Amino acid sequence: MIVLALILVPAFAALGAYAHRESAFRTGWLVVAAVVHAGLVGVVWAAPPEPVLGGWIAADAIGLIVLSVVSGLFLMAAIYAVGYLRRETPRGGRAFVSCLLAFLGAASLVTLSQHLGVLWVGMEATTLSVAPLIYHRQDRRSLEAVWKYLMLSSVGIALALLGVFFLATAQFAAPPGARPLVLPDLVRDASRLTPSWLEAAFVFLLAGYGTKMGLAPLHSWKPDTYGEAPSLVGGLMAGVLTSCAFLGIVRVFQVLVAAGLAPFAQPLLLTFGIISLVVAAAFVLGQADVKRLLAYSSIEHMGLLVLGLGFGGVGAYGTVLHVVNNALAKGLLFLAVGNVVLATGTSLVAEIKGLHRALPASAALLVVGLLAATGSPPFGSFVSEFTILRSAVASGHVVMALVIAGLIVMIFAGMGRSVLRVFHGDPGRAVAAHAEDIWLLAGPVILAGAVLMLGVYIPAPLGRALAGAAAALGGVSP
Amino acid sequence: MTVAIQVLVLVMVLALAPLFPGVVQRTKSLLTGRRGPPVLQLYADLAKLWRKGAVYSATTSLVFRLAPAIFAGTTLVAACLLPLDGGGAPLRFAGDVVAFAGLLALGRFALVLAALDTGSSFEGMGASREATFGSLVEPGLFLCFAALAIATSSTSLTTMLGRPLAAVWTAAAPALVLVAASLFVLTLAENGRVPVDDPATHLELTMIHEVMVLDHSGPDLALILYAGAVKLTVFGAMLVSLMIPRGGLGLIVSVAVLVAGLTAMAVAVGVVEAVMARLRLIRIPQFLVAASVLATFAIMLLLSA
Amino acid sequence: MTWFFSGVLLLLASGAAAVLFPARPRLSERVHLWLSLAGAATALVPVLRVLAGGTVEGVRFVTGVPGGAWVFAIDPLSAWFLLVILGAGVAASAYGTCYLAAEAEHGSVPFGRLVFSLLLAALTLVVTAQSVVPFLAAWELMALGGYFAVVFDDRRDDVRRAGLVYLVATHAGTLLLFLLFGTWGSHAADLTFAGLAAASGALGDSRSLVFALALLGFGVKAGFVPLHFWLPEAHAAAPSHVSAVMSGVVIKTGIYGLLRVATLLGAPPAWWGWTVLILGVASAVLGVLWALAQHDLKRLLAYHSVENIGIILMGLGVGALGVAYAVPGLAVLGLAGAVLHTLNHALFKSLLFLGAGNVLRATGTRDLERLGGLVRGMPVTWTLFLVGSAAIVGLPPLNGFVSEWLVFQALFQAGFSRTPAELSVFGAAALALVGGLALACFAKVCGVVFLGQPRTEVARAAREVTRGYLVPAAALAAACVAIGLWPWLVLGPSVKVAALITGVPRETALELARPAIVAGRWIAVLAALGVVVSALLWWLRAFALRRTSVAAAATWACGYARPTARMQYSASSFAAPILGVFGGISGVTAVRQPSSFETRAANLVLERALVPLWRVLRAASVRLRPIQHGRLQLYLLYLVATVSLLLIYLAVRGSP
Amino acid sequence: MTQIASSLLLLVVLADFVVLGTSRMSTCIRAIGVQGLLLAGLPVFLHAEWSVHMAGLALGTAAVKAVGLPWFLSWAIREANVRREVEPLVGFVPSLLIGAVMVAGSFAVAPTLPLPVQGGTLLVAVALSNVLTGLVVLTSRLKAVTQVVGYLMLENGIYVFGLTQTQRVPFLLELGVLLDVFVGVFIMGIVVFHINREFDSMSSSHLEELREP
Repeated sequence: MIVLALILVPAFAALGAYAHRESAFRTGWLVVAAVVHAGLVGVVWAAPPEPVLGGWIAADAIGLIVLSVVSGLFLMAAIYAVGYLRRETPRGGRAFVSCLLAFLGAASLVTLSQHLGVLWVGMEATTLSVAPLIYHRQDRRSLEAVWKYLMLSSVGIALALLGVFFLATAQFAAPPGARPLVLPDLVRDASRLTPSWLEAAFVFLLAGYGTKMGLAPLHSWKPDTYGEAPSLVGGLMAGVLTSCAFLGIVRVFQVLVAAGLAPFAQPLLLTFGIISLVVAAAFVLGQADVKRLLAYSSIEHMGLLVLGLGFGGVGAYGTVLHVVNNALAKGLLFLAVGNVVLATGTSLVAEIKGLHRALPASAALLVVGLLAATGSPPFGSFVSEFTILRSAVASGHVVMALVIAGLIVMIFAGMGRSVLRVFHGDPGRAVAAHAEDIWLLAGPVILAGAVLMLGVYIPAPLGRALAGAAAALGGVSP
Repeated sequence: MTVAIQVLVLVMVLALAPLFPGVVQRTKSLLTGRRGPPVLQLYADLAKLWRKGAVYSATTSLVFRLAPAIFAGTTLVAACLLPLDGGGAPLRFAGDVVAFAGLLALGRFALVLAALDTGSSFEGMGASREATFGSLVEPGLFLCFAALAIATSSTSLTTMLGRPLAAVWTAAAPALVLVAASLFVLTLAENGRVPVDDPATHLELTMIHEVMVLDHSGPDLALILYAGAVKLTVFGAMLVSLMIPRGGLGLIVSVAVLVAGLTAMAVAVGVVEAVMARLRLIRIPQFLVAASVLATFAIMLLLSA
Repeated sequence: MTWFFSGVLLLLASGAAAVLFPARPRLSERVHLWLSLAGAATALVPVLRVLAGGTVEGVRFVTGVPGGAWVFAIDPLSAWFLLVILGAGVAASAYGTCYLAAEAEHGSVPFGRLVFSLLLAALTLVVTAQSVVPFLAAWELMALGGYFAVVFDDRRDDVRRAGLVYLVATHAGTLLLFLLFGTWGSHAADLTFAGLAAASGALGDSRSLVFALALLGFGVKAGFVPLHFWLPEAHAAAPSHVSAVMSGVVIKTGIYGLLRVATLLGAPPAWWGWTVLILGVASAVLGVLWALAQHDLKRLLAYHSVENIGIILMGLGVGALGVAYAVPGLAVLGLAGAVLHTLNHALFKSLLFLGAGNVLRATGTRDLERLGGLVRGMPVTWTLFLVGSAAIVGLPPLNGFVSEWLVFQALFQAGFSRTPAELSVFGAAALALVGGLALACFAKVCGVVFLGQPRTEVARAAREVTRGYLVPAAALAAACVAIGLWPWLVLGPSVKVAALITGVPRETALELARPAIVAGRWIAVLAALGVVVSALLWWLRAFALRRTSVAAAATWACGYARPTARMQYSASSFAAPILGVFGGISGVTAVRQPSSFETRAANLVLERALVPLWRVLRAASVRLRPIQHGRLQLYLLYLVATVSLLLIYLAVRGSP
Repeated sequence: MTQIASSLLLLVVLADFVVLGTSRMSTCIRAIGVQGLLLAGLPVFLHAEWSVHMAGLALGTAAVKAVGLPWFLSWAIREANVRREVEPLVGFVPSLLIGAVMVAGSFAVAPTLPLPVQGGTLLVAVALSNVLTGLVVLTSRLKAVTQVVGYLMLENGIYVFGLTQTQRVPFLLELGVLLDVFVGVFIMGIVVFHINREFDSMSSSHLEELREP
């Protein structure tokens, strides 16, 4: 029942928020819902619930990990939203909060659904619930952003639907008792699925969900959208939406692994990964806008995720861990950048200077985020990136490992150059002092603490979950 | 007992040191058809300078006054490391050859700093040249030492210039000849002799060593001149010990041989000064590198042996 | 380890103290200083115990982070480097408390102190970590602490640029370390150093890959040619006490890493030794040559770090050859020389940077051509700087001589080792050349900065700095002299460390190094004799002068009446003939005008190789920009193309 | 698989070519409406036995695909009074040719994808050709509405494929229709309307402000 609550609480909260006119009330509503959701997730960790709706909805290791990321990041975003909505009132008005909550519900549905059709529905719902959030400014630029976003991800989602159909087709050969498109059964009868349809399904799901993840060359909507959306929304997209999309790919990959078809999938994953890294590196160098910079960094990390999946072995473990770290780091970065944008009114590198004198806290968070996002020790992302590199070498891709390392250095150079340029120096013009507000700082600070903790200490339950997830992906835990 | 004798020999050689520049000068004069100053001239100069007062530039500091003492002191101590009596040195230990070079370098450092202390462009020029050519002499010197070390499987001058050499002369004479040649070139360079430098020149712009000590006077100058003589003697002693292994000979004989050899070396230097012209400054590096090359050949010979 | 960790905690506390009460700067300064001193002292307890031959049992933390337990321990190698870190570090930190107090207008002083304490703490953790993940964590923490300490004066563009170059370089190095340990770990049970050592046998062909990665990854930090490009920039840009630690200590962690990997990897093949030896010769010669070309005091000192790293590598290389060709005596001597030079360089290089800091504080300039005659204003600084100079040139009776003497010993012994290693005897010539050039270079520095006539008003007005600046430097100078006069104080421990690295039993090693240790005592005698004789002559001279007149006059300028300060030999003109001998590789361009002559030095690797490379990459990325052209149809086309490619792959590779 | 069903499928493909070939938007919209109607008919003729589910599906599909969306689209072009797709990125004849190639390709590939329902091959072929032609329209047309039409063709292709699943997998097909509604409402209702208001033209070629300089 709890798992259903995880989906329904945000959904009803969304309706309630839309119903209510008082904006302060809506904000409180948002925070309460987020807290309740997080609490429920905690309960799920404490006592693993039974599957419901005939096994369509359940919390397995991978799903639970992603769900926790979703819930935690959303909670931070909600707290941030309190401060944010005091400064800016999006033209979307009531829609803003309720879309946020709807997005949470949809994301929870994605993480909890064991039925790939339902998962697809949830994915579609996330796409649509985010759209108004991007368009909140209702000017030409945000309009263009949302148009591109909707067009591309709708085509992607359509291809994904085709992939789901193929998967169902592949199940024709399965024994009669098998529940169609339900993950456990797919995995169980993996050996009896029609390989050709299974591979076709993977190809289309990869293209479809890859578009939503933002794997190059399917990434083209990402910089525009992240650049235009409010930082808070950008954080949710970079942290939550991408993780959900990746989860979609992970699900079908599980089936392929069970069917022994991983060798078919892995070259594709590696190719996408490398291309994403190259594109990210190319566009990070000399990037003029901090938010677009973060978009390309996000593309880089999507690349790393599929790379880890492709290398297999300890890579699977590293990938699942990297999902968590990437989400935390991206959330941290976007919220910190949000403070900077609130204070300076721009996100252009050329126009911001001397942040550590003007906004010490946000500036510090920005640098911490930079380090966390570039996988510098002792942050959690270091552990996961290191593990992924290990798997690269272990699986005999030494040259590729060198290439990856080189690209990561290029990206570090590019990001570091821009971020440190705004960090150092003399703050030229006066910046709005109010930006250093507890509501605006609490979220990123907690996220920073979390991503730092994962670098030096991984709690036992999380460790077990990671190991289970890695095993489900045909990997091993280091 | 033996140490006492060695010290005695050392003292004697140090006492004789000022003789050899005189010999050089005399040879040169005779060969160029002049009578030249008496052989003992340097003794007279030193005595006179020691009695004279000193003039110090207002620019100079303690460094300028300290340098001559350090230069002389290091040179004298360096002399303690040589097996002058053909048997052993008063001070000897594994790797003393490096200490030998280090002491000479310290002396040079002191003189260069003193020159810069005067703030005169001439002495700065001299210091710069001294430093330049010094840095080119060092590798040659160490290549010679390396050759000797390989030949005698030792890093102590006592052994490197002592008994084992006799065997080496029978085994690998050509190598030792090369080393000796290289060492002779370095002797000329280190002691500011033609063709590297001309102590007798009267045009400051062409001087190296002389222009560097231009501002010293009185006892300071005396110390520098004396230390210079000792340095010449020390290098000569190395050459002699290298050419004539005196392992078997008795003390008296070997000391006599040493003195004779030193005189011969002085004459040789004089001959060179008489017959050769001073090289242009830009040619000197090549001259010094040539010395290193000779030593390198020697090493190759020894290693291939 | 309790002592050690409480020391680290004290160091961190000192950092915290610096920022905690900004209202009372004076108080926080005091607390910061005393806490860091206490921390260093506490952490030194186990170090000395280990170096004296005792043992300290390590600790393990189980953190759940992949890669096995986090082990921290102190073996002789760690202990030695802890000695280096704490010795030079605490002096620099004491100096820094005083130095930073006057820098308030350039940057945030409390933050500067905080990152400096962090840097020290990270350094101590780097050399004690015994498994990969904490090692890398400490490693990066050190790099970051270094970065923020360097960019203290971040309003200046050159400082920011230097900082960025350093940060990117060190991050690249760290990624190479990822690959190194990744490669190694793929053969190992877990990522503790013990596990790696156990797996070193199973490495097979990838052993050389591991070595290459280690050489590059740690080389960036150690800064030998050609990986030194970031070093002069960063070390010149930093506040002086930071330069002291960066140049004296931080780059040594690169050496530590190499030594640690060497101990874990076991006996090296000969070509590793040759590679290291040749790299050492290259960076020693080029480093000192490029140093000669500099007119910026701190940049010059930074290039001398490149030179000294080269000397250390020469020791390492010949030691490795000793191991490879089974000449244990050679191995012990070479490595002992390298290890000892690590300590000595830390001492005199920090001393020199602190001296440079005094000059900077007193005159506000680092440009040699604008200084001169400081000996009158700043006698104490001059004396300390002279000690440091003599030490770095390797002159007796100072510590630099002792370690270079060991390396010379090793090279000579290789000469008559009757093994292929004998060719490395030519290294002795290279080292001698380096010595000669270093002598020239520091004659130039001392002469142009401290002696002669002041070239500018600031130089003329320079006055001695306060005690807070002088005492730390004096302590370092005392250490230099002590090691020079009583070498056996350090010869024994360094031999023990060398024994650990070479795998020779400690007793055997001490036996093999016996002649050297004995000679150490003779060096002491020699030094004493030199001092006595010089003093005697000095006294005699004074005696002679007492009976006669001593007159003062202007310098004899060969008849020219009134020499001026501008007529003095300048740094450029002093170095010109030597650089002329070496021509192009000196990276110097001479600028001759009728009234002046100056030389300009270039950071060859950075300006002729890396900056162009960066430009090429930028250009390439710009050429890729049209991908993000902005037209939706184009983006959809990418999607279509991708899908079609995927379908082709499906048709080709898919199962029928 | 009845004759009617297969002929319906062929008509579906024909509708694609109409969209590819015409410049008149109204024609495009009519064609897509007809296609929707055909698709609504398919489940009925495809499966011999009747069921309420089938009927409901047919009616729902017809309501959305044949009535709702076409009406919506024509409303939109009336609003923005655009009549023709002038200079598309790819001309009409070339796009016809490309479409033909695509369709031929899909008919060639289809037999290699074994479908365990009768007449599966034709379904697969039609599905693929719809998807591909839809993508052609999407990438080659400038007007927002035409792009939406292309998107709907893509959708219909997927729908056709979904028809193979109706037996086993409950309401998978309904998902497809659901997608139509969502996308229809959002892309059409909101965005197109806004584009129209912002630029008083429906050409998405105005939307090229966000890009790497």
